[in-house]
Amino acid sequence: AGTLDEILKRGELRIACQTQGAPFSFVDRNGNRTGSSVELCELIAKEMGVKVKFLNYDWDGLIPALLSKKADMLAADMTPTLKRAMKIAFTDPYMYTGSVVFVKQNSPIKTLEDITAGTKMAVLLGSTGESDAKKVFPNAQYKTYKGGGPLLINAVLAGHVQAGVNDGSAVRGQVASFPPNSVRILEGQLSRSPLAFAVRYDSPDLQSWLNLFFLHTTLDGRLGKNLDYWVNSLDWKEDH
Amino acid sequence: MWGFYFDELMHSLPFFLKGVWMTVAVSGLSLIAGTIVGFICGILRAGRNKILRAVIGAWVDVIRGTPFLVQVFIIFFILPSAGIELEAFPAAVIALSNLTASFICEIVAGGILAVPKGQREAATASGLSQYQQLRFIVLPQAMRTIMPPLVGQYVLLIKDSSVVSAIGVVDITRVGWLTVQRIPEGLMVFGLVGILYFAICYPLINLSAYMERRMTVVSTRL
Amino acid sequence: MLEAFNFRVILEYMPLYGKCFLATLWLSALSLFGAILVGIIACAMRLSQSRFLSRAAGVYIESIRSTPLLAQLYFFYFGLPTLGIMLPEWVTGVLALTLNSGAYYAEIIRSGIQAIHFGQIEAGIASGLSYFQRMRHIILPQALGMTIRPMLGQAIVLVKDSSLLSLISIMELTRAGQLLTSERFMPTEGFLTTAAFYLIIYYMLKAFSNWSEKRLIFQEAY
Amino acid sequence: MISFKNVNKWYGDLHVLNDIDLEIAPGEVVVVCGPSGSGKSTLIRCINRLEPIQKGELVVDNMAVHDKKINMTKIRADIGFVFQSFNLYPHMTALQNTTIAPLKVRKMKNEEAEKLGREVLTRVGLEDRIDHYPAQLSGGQQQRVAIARGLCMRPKIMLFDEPTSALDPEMIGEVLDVMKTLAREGMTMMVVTHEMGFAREVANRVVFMDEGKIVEVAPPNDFFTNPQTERGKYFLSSILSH
Amino acid sequence: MISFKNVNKWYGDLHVLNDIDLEIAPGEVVVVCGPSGSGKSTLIRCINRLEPIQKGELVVDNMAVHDKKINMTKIRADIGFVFQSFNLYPHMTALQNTTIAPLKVRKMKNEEAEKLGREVLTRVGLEDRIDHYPAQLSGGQQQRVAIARGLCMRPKIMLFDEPTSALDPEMIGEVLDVMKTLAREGMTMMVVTHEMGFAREVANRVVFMDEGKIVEVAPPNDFFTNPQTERGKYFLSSILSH
Ligand SMILES: Nc1ncnc2c1ncn2[C@@H]1O[C@H](COP(=O)(O)OP(=O)(O)OP(=O)(O)O)[C@@H](O)[C@H]1O
Ligand SMILES: Nc1ncnc2c1ncn2[C@@H]1O[C@H](COP(=O)(O)OP(=O)(O)OP(=O)(O)O)[C@@H](O)[C@H]1O
Ligand SMILES: [Mg+2]
Ligand SMILES: [Mg+2]
Repeated sequence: AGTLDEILKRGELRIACQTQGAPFSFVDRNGNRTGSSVELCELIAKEMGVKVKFLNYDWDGLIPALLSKKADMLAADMTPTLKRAMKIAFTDPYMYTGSVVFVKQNSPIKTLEDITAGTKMAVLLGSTGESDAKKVFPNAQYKTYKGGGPLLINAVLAGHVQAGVNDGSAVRGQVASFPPNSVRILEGQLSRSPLAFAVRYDSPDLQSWLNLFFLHTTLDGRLGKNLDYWVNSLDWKEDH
Repeated sequence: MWGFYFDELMHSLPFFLKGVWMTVAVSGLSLIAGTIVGFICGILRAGRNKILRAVIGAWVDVIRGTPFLVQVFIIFFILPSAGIELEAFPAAVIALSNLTASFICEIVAGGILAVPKGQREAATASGLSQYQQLRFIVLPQAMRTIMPPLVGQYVLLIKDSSVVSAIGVVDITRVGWLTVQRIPEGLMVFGLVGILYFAICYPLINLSAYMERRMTVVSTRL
Repeated sequence: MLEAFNFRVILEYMPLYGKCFLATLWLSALSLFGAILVGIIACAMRLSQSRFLSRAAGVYIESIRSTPLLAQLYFFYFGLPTLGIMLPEWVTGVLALTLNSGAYYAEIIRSGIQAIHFGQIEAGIASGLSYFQRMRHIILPQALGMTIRPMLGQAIVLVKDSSLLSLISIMELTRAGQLLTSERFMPTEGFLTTAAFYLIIYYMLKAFSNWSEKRLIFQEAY
Repeated sequence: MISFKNVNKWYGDLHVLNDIDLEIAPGEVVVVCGPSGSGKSTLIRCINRLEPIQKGELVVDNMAVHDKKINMTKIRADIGFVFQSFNLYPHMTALQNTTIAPLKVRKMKNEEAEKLGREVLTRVGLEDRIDHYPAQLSGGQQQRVAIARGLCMRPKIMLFDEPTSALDPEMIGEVLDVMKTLAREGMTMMVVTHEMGFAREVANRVVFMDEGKIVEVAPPNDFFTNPQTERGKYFLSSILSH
Repeated sequence: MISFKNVNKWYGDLHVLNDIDLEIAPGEVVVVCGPSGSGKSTLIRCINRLEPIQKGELVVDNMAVHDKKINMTKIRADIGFVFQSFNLYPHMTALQNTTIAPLKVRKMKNEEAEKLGREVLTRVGLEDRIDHYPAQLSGGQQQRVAIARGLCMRPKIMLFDEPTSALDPEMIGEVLDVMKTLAREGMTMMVVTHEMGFAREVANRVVFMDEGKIVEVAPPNDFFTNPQTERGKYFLSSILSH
């Protein structure tokens, strides 16, 4: 029996999500998990006709959870790199984003060209932001942090680094919770990269189901609505 | 700027208290289980059976020598492939109990070996059995050496419990990480985390100091 | 999860592991050295006749012991800059580890000193040695010698705690595994290799402590 | 009562007991003396197998102690052992120290054991120290509790390993007095001691050991006034000189 | 050399030293005896202020020890103190034990201190034990190292607190011999001991204490044959009886 059968039999879709931060998946002030990915997952479960169960791991626990079958799928703001795809199967991308550079509001760095060999840049360990930045600014000095996007912004604000690089949608979402006008995002993206959900290679049924799901929700506009609310604007700020 | 976040943080307090409860539950259960297992292993480690001693010694080495996170992962993610399927909470308690037991084992063995040899000899000479010697003569005296580091170990256990958040147990530290995404003033959020741990640990540390005072006759002043 | 264990990829990451292993080694060694020094000083203060010094050391020791390293690390990394103190990451990291373990060492050394026969201290006084000379030549060598085991335990904790430094962008052993995990999605390979390296450090420390125990504790002097 | 036949014991290379032959009759009091390290303690510790022997036969009260298969618990219960350093249990009162073995080994009832304990402690002159902890007693009192602890099992044999050498001169007297009374009441006793006065007064024989061998066995008066061996003469002169 | 004038000391309510008056001349050897707890140790420990006194005057080598403002380091360096339990530093060899104070207090050079240490260790008969650790030495040897440690500071006064009572009978002699030599060479000595032979042989006076008071002071022969006080008689009978 395939993974879909198991899910149906169980009546429960188990999703490992990384509560990495707004706007994809985070805990709002009432202690409820919410965000773009979270709502998409709820929609998926609804369409399957089963309940959804979120398994709340941090980054370290995400992949083992999927591989050890604790979870049926991963829903995180994860870029399907070719290396990663050697190990797990990704769905079709449901949106595109890109790495951006951000600096302190009053920083002398105004454009991407101002970043020179000596500039200290903060990136997240193992993220696409890290590899993008190293491609575009091979000579900058890098400090790799672990522990989530807000930590990068904190490092920039505290002055440990001059600039930070991270996924654009994540940065925009996270900056929203800092005091207004503390951080400035530089014009332009370093890359254009897709985001996708992931399943195991032994679940082709679930994979093609998800691809179809993205196709349907794109066509009927539900995906676009979700992304417009969460990712392309700060509308969610008021409600959460 | 701190005022800006302070109200937000106060709003999250119930969430933090849930984390406190989880930390207390995980470490409390592990404390009990770890103490029992640790005492048994410690007694065996101080005993005569060479094979048991070596086996326990190797177990203690591996547990003490590898990161706790890895142990948690093995129990939660790798044991299922051997057919042992565990929920996050029991897996966390088992991992933490195992860690605690390995440390307590060393403490107990040390305490038992510190009881003067003459005590055991006197008990042997009056015909008490091995078990009776342990129960009535050796352990009651060993407790004096065991108690202070034991309580110290409990404090370490409570702090180590934060690692289990990696498998989705929402304890104080995890609440801190989740909150810091929304209230990005890490200093304040983790300050609160520190205060909450302090509130749990400080009474324990005082307890250990109290026991130490009760058990030592003269205090050294240099 | 274990079935597809991939040694080839581990080999590919070996240079990274090597670099990170060395980083962990020297960061821990530096912090260990500092922590023992801080421990000695804090312990001397704790046991001193001056109530003020004794209280101050007490506050330091107890507040460090009852809050998590994570909170302390945050305080140093994000708190000090607001006071206008900017330190390189590795200095912050070593500082946090040193002060953290220093508090534990203070307690360990204190237990060692209190186990020294009071006659030793009196003999030093009677031959006219000053406070510092007694400390340096008579009390500390014996106290350190007697507490090798708990000191080893704390050293292990320190080495493993150094993994937290990856939060503030310091390259160390745990990160090598995490990098492997997040680039290749091979958690089993990543974490087990990391654990193996930690185990190497553990056995190195253990061998050192056994060696120094033999050197410091002479033919059952105790 | 106790019979050593060709008993040998080694610690690694060290030959601590070398062909020991000795017979002790019921009711006899034997004092063992000799230089430090000569094997005196080892000799009496073998009797209740605190140390196992490696060769020879050692029969105590008709039980073969040298036989590894023999269960020692019963024999040990019949042998009281008093250590140089008392080895009282510090977490128990004088009474508890004396009653623990009767309670647990003899399975006596609580009241019975307590009555016995009080009786024996009274006998050694400690009726007013029954509820004191060892730390609250003087050395002499502690050693008397240790003797009472041995007596409580109503032993057939009492063994003493330098029972007075950790005591202040003033306290030695009170412990020796208790031991003398025991000897006169007909207890079989083996005593490692350098108290010559005690040996002269109550011992039937003195056993002099050196380097793991029994060098001389003689009635005390003969041994102290006229030792037969060179080693014995030298030993006596060194402990009597000051 | 040492002069107690009306010295008093309390531990809480306990009056351990009660109006002590005593003068000790240079070169004199004084033996202190008395029952346990009578304050003997406290008396000699006051001399180098291991215990402070609360009332009265105590002058040692023209320095007022009772004066809280006096820095004791210099005086202590001139007084050798030998403890009952040796208190050798277990992590140092015999030589290091003897040289640590000369090196650190007298600021001697390394070679000089080592030469001195060897000399003194030879003097107490330990030339072949110089590099041994205390745990490798017998009790008598350890106590001789402790004496050598005191002598290395070339002290004007040597104080001994029951230096032989933790020793085996055979080893007592070797330590007493060293002490006798010292006494004959004219060292000022105060010795707490129950070794009557030693007292008779070398002491100028015996001080008998009880309950914190000096009860009798007399030449040894007078004291041992004919004590003037009831308490003294009783004490002598109790320690000579066995
Ligand atoms: N557990 C042991 N392992 C190795 N050697 C031992 C052990 N116990 C005793 N010995 C050695 O055996 C010899 C005899 O020891 P024993 O204690 O019987 O002597 P002793 O006559 O009682 O001396 P003492 O008067 O000092 O008590 C000594 O040389 C001692 O060092
Ligand atoms: N630090 C202390 N605190 C309270 N009381 C003490 C202290 N030291 C000694 N004492 C008490 O002071 C009294 C005298 O003690 P001291 O040691 O001088 O006696 P001593 O004559 O040397 O006896 P011993 O022959 O047993 O060594 C004793 O009653 C003892 O219990
Ligand atoms: Mg012996
Ligand atoms: Mg004394």
